[in-house]
Amino acid sequence: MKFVATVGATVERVDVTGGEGRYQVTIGDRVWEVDARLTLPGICSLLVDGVSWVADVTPEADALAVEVAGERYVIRIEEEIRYRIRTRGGMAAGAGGQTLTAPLPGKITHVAVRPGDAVLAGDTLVVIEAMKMENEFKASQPGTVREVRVTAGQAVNPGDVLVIVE
Amino acid sequence: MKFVATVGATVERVDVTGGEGRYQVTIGDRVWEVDARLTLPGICSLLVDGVSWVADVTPEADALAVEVAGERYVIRIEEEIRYRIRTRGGMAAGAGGQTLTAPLPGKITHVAVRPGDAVLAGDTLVVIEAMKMENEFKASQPGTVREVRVTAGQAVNPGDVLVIVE
Amino acid sequence: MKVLVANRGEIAVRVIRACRELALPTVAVFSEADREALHVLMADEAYLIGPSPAAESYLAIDRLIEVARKSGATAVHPGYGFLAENARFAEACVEAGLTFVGPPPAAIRAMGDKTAARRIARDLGVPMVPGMVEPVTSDAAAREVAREVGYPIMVKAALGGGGKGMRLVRREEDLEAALRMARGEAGSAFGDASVYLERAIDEPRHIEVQVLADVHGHVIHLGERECSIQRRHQKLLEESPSAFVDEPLRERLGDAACRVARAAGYVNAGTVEFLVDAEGNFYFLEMNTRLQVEHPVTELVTGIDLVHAQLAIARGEPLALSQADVRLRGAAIECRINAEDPFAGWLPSPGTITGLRPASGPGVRDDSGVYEGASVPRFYDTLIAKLIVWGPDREMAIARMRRALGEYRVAGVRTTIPVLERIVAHPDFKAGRLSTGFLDRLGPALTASADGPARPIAIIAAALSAYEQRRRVTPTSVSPDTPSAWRLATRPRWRGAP
Amino acid sequence: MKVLVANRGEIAVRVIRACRELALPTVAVFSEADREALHVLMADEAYLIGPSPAAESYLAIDRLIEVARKSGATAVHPGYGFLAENARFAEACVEAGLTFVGPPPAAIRAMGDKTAARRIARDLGVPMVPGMVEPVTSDAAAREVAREVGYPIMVKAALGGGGKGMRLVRREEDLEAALRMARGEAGSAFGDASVYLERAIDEPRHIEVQVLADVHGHVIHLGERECSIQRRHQKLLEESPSAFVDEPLRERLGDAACRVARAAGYVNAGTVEFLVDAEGNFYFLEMNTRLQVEHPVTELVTGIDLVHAQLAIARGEPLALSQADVRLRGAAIECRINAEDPFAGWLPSPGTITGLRPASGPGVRDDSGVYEGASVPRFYDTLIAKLIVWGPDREMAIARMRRALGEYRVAGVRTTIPVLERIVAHPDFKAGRLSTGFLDRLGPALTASADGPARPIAIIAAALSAYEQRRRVTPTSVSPDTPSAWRLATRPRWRGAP
Repeated sequence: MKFVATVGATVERVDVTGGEGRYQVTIGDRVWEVDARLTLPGICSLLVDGVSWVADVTPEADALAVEVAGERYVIRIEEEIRYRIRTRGGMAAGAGGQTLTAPLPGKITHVAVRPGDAVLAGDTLVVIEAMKMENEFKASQPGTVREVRVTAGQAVNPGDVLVIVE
Repeated sequence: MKFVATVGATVERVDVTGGEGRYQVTIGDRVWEVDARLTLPGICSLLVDGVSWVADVTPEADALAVEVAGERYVIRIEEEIRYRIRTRGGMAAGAGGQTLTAPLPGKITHVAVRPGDAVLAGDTLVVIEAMKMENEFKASQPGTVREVRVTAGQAVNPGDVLVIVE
Repeated sequence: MKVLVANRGEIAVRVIRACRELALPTVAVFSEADREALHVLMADEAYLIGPSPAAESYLAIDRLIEVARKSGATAVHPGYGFLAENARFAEACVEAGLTFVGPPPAAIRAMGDKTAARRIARDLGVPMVPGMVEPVTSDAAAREVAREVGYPIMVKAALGGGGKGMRLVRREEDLEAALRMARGEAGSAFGDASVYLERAIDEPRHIEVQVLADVHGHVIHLGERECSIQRRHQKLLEESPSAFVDEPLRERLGDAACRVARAAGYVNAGTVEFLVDAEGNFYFLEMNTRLQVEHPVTELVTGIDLVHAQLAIARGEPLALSQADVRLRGAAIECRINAEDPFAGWLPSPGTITGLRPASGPGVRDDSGVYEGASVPRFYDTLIAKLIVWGPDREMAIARMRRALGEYRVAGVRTTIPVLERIVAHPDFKAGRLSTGFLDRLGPALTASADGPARPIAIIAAALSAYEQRRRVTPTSVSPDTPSAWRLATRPRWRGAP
Repeated sequence: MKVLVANRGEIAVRVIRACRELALPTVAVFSEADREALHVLMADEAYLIGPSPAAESYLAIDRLIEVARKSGATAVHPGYGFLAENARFAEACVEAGLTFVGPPPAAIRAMGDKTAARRIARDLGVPMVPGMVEPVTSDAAAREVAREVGYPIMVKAALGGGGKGMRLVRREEDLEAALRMARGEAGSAFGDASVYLERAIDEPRHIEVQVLADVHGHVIHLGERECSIQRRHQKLLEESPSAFVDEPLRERLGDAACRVARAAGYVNAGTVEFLVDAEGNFYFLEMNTRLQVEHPVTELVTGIDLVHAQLAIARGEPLALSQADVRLRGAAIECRINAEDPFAGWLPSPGTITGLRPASGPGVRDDSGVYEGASVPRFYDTLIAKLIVWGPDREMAIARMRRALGEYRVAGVRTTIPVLERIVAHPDFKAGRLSTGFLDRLGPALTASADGPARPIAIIAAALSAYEQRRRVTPTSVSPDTPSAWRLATRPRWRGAP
């Protein structure tokens, strides 16, 4: 099965064959013989040329965070065909603006802006309390507040839209 | 749902209703309100009148071994209807004889009897090596060896018939 | 003595363990979010005290006293946080005829109110950080004081502790926002929103002294802990002894701590916190009138179980040791494993722990509040476990901590383990070059993505994960009943709904 | 130094941890049954050495040496059991240019052969148990010697240790069978079937002394361990110090142990075993030329890491301490958690560990060779983990062990935990009234089914288990996707087939 791995700014072609614990993985031109077992959900043991690795693989938004040997990588793995479609089509460059969504469940303790306010990058938009900590969320760029969808005291869930800045 | 619990020599009628963690369990005339959660396979947390219990429930041949608060019980739980059928029919009293089966995987290291041998209770029949220990298996009653189905050096699996004594 | 533990998480488990070792029955309390929490499973009895928000459960004094009465508890251990430094709670316990495992209410007031504590230290001639000795009455008054004391200043919760309700302010224009946030956190964490101001010392070490005092007037100290590794005034890593403290300084710090405790009529376990500058000058900061999160490092070097000691003191027993009996052996380090994602702005990471393999083996202690399958609710703080190691010296303790952090696996929630690994591997940490600015000094290096020799292995692991996931959902793949060397990431849930 | 660990299970994990703490790279070896074993996951490198039976893998000297060469290992740690006391293996390592982390082959021969060791002890005037000083040559010769020495006698493996290949014989008619079984076990455990005979002492205590010797001729001892709680000569529980040993006896035992070690030209960690009678007379039994299973109790009371010490000695370093530097602090107890079913004749219980929640917290050390999801193969011994606790005195260590055993949960395989709980709760154990006959004295009480206050709770748990199982398989039950507070017993397998 052919994949494309995007690691930071670099892109690697990856081909995987085999199964039941024994795999052949080709990265670019190099072929790796891998004995791999999942020993806990998301935690796998790899033997590669006799070296024993334990890798933690955690899903992120559209990628996998991999921790191994004290190093951490965020890797986007796509089937080759999907990668081609995505890159050929070109990304719809998110033309400015910021839609702030709640990244975690919590309670809005403070709303610092109102619709129409001008904000600078770094200005506080809202504060969410979760797990006894107040977490400030800031404007990522200068702009004008178009919408404020929450009020202080309100509970929010991950993904809820809080503030839209244009 | 109505059950019969057999604990050693005593028999208790048990009725269970409820679900999703909250149950009403009637044992004989007494009603227990139980908040129960399975927190690990076979290990459950029970809150009964405010007392917190953690019980390990392990399946045995035709019963459950329950360990709780340092006490251990072997409890046979049957739906009431099955219990009635079993006890009304009467047990086919296993008229003497011993069929020795392998209780664990291992290797036969010694066979101490031959067909036709007379044995006394406690006489060694076979020795199985497993996990670096030699485990002796003995006659449970006096009798005559009818069949010997294994030889020294042979590997056996749980349930394999080894020796039949009549 | 039958002990109600008015707390949750790892400290409730810690206290229950100590009680069990002393054959004292325990009563746990739990909120709706915590029915399956570890402290509920471990206690002899457990009672629901209210909805998930702490204000309606773990901070509800009436409910706690009611459960104590109903269950026949004769003593209350408050742990840390929640009501541990709330004098009204201690009073309510005493009024209900319950032994409060902690200082008398008067001592909590004298010391728990940080401004009152500062007045005591000043009267004893113990050096302290310049600042207020009364709480802030208004934003305007605060502005005035801040100008007098001089920026940068710290805003601190008067009833604070554990770093909550603290804010560093560098410029006057930030003061109002800092006051608001500190008050908010203080109110929700301690049930009292009072704050005060204090001059911020530049890059100090945070060094604290553990004291024990009995009802017969004996006060001893158990040496110091260094807690300079902090993020936003939250300790991440603590150790004992401090690499910076020599025997004469230890004696001077210990003497100052014991004098403060005596002057406050202090009883039970308490901690006197100091800031120490590069020249070894120390400044009294505050006294925490409770068990600290980081108490295990003191236990490992002294061999004294502090919760056992707390319970003995609460029963009126005299201290089992004199100052001369206290011997330090080796070195201990604690790392706080928090459910936070350091690679996403340290956001809290509540959720279900789908996989857990704690470190263990020689010299390793795991004080955990969770288990595999447990959930980390979003209502409480992020601490899920404390990993503590002991070694014959600091160098070996550090090596052991690296080993143990490398073993510790948590799946399902993000944790601080990866940054703790980077901290203990850092040359400044190894050399003992610490200050409360240590983490800022490290800056983005702490959470930078690596590009090292394991890169191809990471790609292989990611590719295999994707490969096996696709094989599973493809009709031509092996039957799901076929034993496979690779079943993917999320284990089926077998536990209860909220 | 790059260390090949020629072992599996908890001791391989223990050695790998020590190496990691000393920044020494490690090489694991594994049989076909052990691909996913914990020691494979923890080592830096890991190589398959053969099929599952130990004779074709962990006992295959050629394969081990070959892996050492291939991987560039420079040292070999043998652990205990398998080849640890096999002089030919030590020689093979030396010939291949590898440092053997253990005594020189000559010392293994002198002491590893128990009959030769007895000759040395006799020559030193160290008292010893009457019996043979040469191995048994034939059943007939054994019969003759047994008559001379007098029944009851012990049949013991000449290269034995860990209780394997030992049989107590009370009557001559049982001698032949005992010789056969002891030879069989000895052959499979140590690769040598030689046995010898020794008089069985009546109800002795088993007390052993830990020694450390460096290549520069320094020999020290680290106090004693009492290992009287045994079943079929397999230790179940060990402690240090012994409740029976006072300071003068400790000195005499330690002195005898050091003299034996010196006479044998001993180097590295070793253990001199004694039987001690009720009057405090002691008899040399044998010297084990390796790390013992129970070494952690010595580590906890002395603060000395024995594997670190072994590696330092192997590198040629002089001992870091003199005898006067060795200080004992508090008391430690170890319980062996074996995959055996004490309620079914102690049969081995191989299988998959479907649930695991080890004890942890203050004073608790878990030296485990498994993890949740790991399998316990039927090919090796039954030890899956060692639970070790420390307390300021024996009473508190016992209380802590009870607490820790109560916390320890293993699902999927049966374990010895329930009987260990009964042992540590027994009044004779608490009072220190121990002997190797302790377990026989307890008799069936050890495994009796209870009839106590938890009886209705046990019935409730069993009934709920049956109830939920039936609800799950009944069409009217809730959909399997509905989060349910109760999902039944066997978690879906998500790990590899053998």
